[in-house]
Amino acid sequence: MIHFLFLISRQGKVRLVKWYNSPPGGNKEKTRLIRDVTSMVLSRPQKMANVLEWKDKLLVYKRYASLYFIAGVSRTDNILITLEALHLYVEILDRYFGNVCELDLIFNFHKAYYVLDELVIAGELQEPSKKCVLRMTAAQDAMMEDPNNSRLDG
Amino acid sequence: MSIRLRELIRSVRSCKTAQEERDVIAKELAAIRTSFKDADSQLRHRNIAKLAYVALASPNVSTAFGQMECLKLIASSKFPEKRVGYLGLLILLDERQEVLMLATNSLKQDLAHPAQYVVGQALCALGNIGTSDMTRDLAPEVERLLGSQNPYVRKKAALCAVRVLRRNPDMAENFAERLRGLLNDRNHGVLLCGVTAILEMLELAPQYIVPFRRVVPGLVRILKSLVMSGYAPEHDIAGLTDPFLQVKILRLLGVLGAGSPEASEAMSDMLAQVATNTEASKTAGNAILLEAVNTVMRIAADAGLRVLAVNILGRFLANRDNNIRYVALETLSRVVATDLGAVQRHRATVVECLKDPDVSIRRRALELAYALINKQNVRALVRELLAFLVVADPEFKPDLVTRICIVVEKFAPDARWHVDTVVAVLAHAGDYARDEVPAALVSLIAADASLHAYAVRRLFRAVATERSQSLVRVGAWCIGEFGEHLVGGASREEMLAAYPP
Amino acid sequence: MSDAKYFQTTSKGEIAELKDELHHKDRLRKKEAVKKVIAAMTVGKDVSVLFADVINLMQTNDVELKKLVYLYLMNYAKSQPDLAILAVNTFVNDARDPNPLIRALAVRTMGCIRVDKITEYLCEPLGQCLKDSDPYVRKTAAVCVAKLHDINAELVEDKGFIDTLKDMLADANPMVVANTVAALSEIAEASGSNTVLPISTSNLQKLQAALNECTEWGQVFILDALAKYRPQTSREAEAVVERVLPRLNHANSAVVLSAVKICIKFMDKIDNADFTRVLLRKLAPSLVTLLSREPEVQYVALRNINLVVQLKPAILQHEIKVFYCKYNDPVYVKLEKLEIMIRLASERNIDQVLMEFKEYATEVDVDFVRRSVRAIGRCAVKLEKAAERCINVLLGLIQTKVNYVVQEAIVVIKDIFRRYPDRYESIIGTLCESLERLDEPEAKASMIWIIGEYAGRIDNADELLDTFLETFNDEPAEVQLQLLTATVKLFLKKPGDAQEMVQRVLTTATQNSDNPDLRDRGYLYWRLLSTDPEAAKRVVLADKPVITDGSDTLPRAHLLELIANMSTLSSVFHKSPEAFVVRLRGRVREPVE
Amino acid sequence: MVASAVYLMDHKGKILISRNYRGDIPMAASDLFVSRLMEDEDSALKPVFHESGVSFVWIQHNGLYLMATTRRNSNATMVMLYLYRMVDVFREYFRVLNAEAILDNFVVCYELMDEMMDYGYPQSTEGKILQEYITQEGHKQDRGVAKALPLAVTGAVSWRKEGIKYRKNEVFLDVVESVNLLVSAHGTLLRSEIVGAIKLRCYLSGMPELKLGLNDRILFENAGRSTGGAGGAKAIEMEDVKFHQCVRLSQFESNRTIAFVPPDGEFELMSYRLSTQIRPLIWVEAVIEPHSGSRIEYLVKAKSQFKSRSTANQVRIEVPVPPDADSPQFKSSIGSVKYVPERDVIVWSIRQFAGQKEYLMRAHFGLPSISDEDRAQVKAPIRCSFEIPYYTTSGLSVRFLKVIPGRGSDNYTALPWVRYITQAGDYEIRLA
Repeated sequence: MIHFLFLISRQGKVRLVKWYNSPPGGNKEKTRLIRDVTSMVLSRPQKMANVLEWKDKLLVYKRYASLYFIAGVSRTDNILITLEALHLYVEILDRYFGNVCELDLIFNFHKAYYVLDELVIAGELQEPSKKCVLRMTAAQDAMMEDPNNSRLDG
Repeated sequence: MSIRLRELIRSVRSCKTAQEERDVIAKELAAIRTSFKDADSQLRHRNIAKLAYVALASPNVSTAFGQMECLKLIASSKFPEKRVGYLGLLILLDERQEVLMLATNSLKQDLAHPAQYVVGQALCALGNIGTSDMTRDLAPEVERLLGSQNPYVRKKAALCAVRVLRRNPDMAENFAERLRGLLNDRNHGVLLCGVTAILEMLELAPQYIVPFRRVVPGLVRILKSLVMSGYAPEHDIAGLTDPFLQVKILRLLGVLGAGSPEASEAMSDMLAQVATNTEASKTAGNAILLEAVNTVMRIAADAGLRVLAVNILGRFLANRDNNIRYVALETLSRVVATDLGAVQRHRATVVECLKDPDVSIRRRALELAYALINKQNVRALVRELLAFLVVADPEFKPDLVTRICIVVEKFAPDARWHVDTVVAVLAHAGDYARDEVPAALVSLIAADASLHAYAVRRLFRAVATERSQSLVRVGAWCIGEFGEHLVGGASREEMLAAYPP
Repeated sequence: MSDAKYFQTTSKGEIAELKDELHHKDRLRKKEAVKKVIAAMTVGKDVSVLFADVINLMQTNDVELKKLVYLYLMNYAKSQPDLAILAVNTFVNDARDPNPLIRALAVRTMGCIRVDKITEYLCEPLGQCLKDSDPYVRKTAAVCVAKLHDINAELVEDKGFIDTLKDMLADANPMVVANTVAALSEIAEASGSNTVLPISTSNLQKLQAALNECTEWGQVFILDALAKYRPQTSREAEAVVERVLPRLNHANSAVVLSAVKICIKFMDKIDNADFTRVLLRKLAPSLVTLLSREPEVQYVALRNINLVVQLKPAILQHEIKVFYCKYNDPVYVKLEKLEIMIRLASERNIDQVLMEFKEYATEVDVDFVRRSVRAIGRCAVKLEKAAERCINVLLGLIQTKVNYVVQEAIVVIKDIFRRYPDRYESIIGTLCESLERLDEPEAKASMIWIIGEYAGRIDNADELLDTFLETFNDEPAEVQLQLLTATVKLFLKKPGDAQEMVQRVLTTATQNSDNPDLRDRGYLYWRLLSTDPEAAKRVVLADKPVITDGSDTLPRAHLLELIANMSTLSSVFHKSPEAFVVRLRGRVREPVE
Repeated sequence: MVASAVYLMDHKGKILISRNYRGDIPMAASDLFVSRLMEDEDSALKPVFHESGVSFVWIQHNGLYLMATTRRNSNATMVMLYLYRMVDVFREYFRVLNAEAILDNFVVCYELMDEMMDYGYPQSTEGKILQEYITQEGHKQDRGVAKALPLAVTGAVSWRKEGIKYRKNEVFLDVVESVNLLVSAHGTLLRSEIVGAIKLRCYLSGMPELKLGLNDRILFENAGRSTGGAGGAKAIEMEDVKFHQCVRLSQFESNRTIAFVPPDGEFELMSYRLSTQIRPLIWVEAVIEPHSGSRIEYLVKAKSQFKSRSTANQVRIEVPVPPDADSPQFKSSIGSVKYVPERDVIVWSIRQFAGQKEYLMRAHFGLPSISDEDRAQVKAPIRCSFEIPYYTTSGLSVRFLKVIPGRGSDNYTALPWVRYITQAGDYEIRLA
């Protein structure tokens, strides 16, 4: 399973954080984990394997232009399929925003979360179809705008 | 007064220094706190969105005061407010907060809501941050939703069941039947989530493995249809149909096939087909191959299939892609227990990998190297490892030291070599040795009278040149205990005279 | 237009482009190109391939350009030793330039080119510059001798440069004298010779004269050299100190600390009690004023004051308030202030001091809080009459139930019991209430020690120990050792209650543990108990020597060494220079990827 | 002995410019520093530390790090003060020292680093003199030939150049006293101290000789004058005095005369310290009533204890409040009150606070029902700042400032202008 997912810029700025298992030490530990993971991944030379062993987990990460997508997964996970899942998320974001760039994620971080919540629950992939995720997200986005649809009574 | 989320993000980004950024955020938070107190519900969801941003941008700032407001939003009847409420809930809270308990009722209502997206939000929240109490309370709703007409709800319910089970493994019986039913689903999402949930359940409640073996033929059929299907635009990845589902099914087959020759037999042909026909040029294909290898290694496969699997790993090991080599090493070290001979063939490659610039590969290679050691090759391989110990990164050393000592303890051809090796380890990396290492060495020496003379002389020499703390400790202990061997036949008086107080 | 434009990334053929630019006909274009090269170098790009092209521009009258080329040269000469030879001629010429700035620049730069091959060629121009008519050139040349000595010590001695430097101590210009002192000190240290910078009565005069006139940094060089001098008589020591004393009023803290060093170091030689008393009175305010400086300077000052207070406790005995922590002090300053407060605590001021410590024990920084709690205990150990008050404060802190405060308090209370046996056992009951929250080995071990020591008077000592024994195998070694000993003590004091327990613990310690210390101690007890229980009592329950607060006072010889190194890193780390100065060149661990 | 290399880095530890003076430590040693900096939370990293054979000395300025490395037993104080001096000089050059200033002027920065330190030994560090021969116009005008080296660089008066000319010769003196104060939560004065400074702005021609006379008790005694009492001026006793490089220290030591050739323009001539018991000039008390989970109330009383004819200006009283307070409400009998969430304080500003007055302020805040448990409660003190013009707490006064025009200029008379001011320094009142 995915225990956490971070989107980190090359400068070490945090763009998205998702915990599927929150660490016991609360916010302090979260901050420390993010910092440790960031420094490990960012300091890694390019062209190495996209996986790092870290405590009792594996960090599976991939860099897309200025952004690192980092997943902390169980030791028994298939890292190749995890990479594929990260890539799926990236492709969906790219379609969703139309040629996604880091700024999209900064100003629309909430939308990146909405998309993610249609893709992963409980640290497991819920939907392999890009189209389906996009359709579901778009439908809900429409409800945000449309005043007639927004009331949910009945 | 209140600014929009976008404006907040912009003004934070325009800050030149970290201090300036903190100031902007502190000011905004103060305004948000006051706005919450004014109970201005118009602005509430905008404020929560801003808080979510702050929690992300500067996690050291307390946003706890917004937690109650999230609960209020979730209870709203307006979709935009509800959606932001859930966003805030998932970002500002986690399962440690007691406040979360208060959301149970809202969630219950939402799980029973006629609108699929509302149910979806609630399932997502429960599946991502549900506590064990909450998930237990709401388990009946989840169970009910597994039978929903709507695949969108079914798949989310299945993953929500994963959370329920992780937090309450004893509830497997409530879900087993429903989950099995999902395997007849035609929707890929539901299938994927169903297989995932079953996998999780079987891990947490292995007593269900036997009864679940009857789904094997069904799983094989699904897998076959995925492998054989032509181009399926909705689920195509690099020319393969839904590799995610394939991988999950393969894994489930592995769990079900393990320990059952019949079940294994039932899946063998399909596994052979996957192993031979899957296109290996892209990550997705290799992911499937890797999983197939794992499955073959777990189940009671025939020799031919195993050779096929080990050959795939051999190819992986020769691959230029570091990820592939990594998984090859990783898998080989799991396989080594059963197929030592097959793995030994790759020994040279493994030792070569110890020098790889990539620390991940090195670590894996090391792991495998330990596993490869036996009575026959222990001297040669330990020599390699000792050489590696000298140059290894400091973070590597503690583990390396422990592992070498374990291997030596297991396979040492004779006691003197054992002592020599551990002394060498301590001399090179004594500061990295855990306390057990010197302690074990002391025990070893103490227990074997024939070693006393040899060991104390060996240590006496070592202590004279090496400064490692743990080595000195062992040396001091031995010299104290068996020092007579150092001075030959000297009497106690002579010895005391030689070392005046 | 500003220089920032150079940091913009250019197209791919950057190096090729630069190469063309460097060969451009237009002088200004060339200069701009060199700037671009330097800019690239600044951001860490490797532009060493342009070596020949840049060196080509060395021969110029444009000082700014020359400086840039020299800068480049210093950076890359090592990687291109063969090409670096090309620069020699220009150096030799520049060292004869009519403009003293150019002469100095040449002599300054050539010492920084650490290529053995060309060192030899530099001796002649250096020799000239040492005797230059312009003091600016001479002071630069003086430092260059030290540089050369580092590259090739023999060469420097063969050429007689050291003697030239010795002569330069008499130079009319104070800056030249100061740099000469610096160079000679350095060479003396490197060669371990004390004949390189012999301070005699005659040059003592010269140095003291230069001291009054040279820059503040020069004053530091000279003071640090003087500090190495060993006066022969009390009168002489007094004379030096008298000349140095005015430096205490210098605004530069480095000058002040170096002056303080001389005063304190020479004080032992002075047998004039009046003089010493006045001297001490003058030193105190100077030390205190250092605490008005920036926090980083305060830190260095506090580390030094710590040493001074150990050597001369009287000096700041009335100044304890100066060391009270301010809210905004950085943690590293607070921790040092705490140390000094403990040293200055006395029966006269202990009430105020305790109030302060109590205040600190409620602050945010965990490390500082722990050290504050520990400070209270250390005061109790140090001041017998105040021990009870200290204990009361500690008990108050235990009531706060803040986990780490409680643990820390237990640890120091154990020390208080060691210091004042059989005096405060009435508080054991209170301590036992916190038993369950102890999870740090040191606190656990301390509590167990207390239980064992007072087992005879604690009714349920067996129960208390038994709860710990359940997890014996999971405990760290220090807790195991204490448990073993405490159980044996209990058995010796109340044989009936603990018969089974002691058997159990001895078996575990001797048979189930790999730890030789634990095993040996176990066997020792076992044999004692089985052969001669009375002897066991005499051994195990013997009176222990009373501890003192000496735990953190440095041995005198070490202290004197650190005092002699005041203001240096050694005095900040409280370590002998040998303990951290690595002689080997270039052996620093490269950071792990 | 001294620094091996000096680095200037931005707030993330990226090197802006560096200079390797000795080449005995790989420049990559800075990575060790940066990783330590990132590791140690809450800025607990000591300003002098040792790691893997390298000692680091560092300071922070305006979000930048200035750091020096060495592998010897160097003079730590000197290295540190040199870093501070670098800040001073760079600020004289670029007005502000920040990343842009360095990148925009990297050629000058290199030149300065080269001139200010040789082989790790600090050399000429007088900004005004450096500006004479290392100029910023380099890239605008083609300099071609070198500027002449100012005599001051190696002269005995290394802080003043020759040939300065003013039409009107003037000296302005500011006597600024800062009062440091620490009051316990029970209202007892724990410690008080006056740190004073005499700052000069000199616009004088030539190489003038100045002599400053103060009402210093020891000076009076040396001169055989009675101190205090009728007729004689009141004298004060300074506990410690520190002088600018220009003051002849041995002369001061022998007869308490403050004689000097001043630098041109603005500089701090001397600082002094007195740790006498001071009656707090402005006394602040606060009564705080917290109702956890709902609200918190403050009653703050401020009282001026100086003479009624003096007035304190720009009085700011800062009272700490919980970080998650909301809905501020204030009421005060004078001045204005503001909630400053950036620093978690309320600031009560009173533009003019006359002597012997007393004012009240009330504040009310809401508190959220949920607050973060992981976060420790911070116990900040009340702080206070103000200025009282025409007044020194210590009673120090300037008796005379003699200006003797030296060689290189016509004879002139210059009248000194003196201003006195007292201000709050570290003024802390702890809260229970």
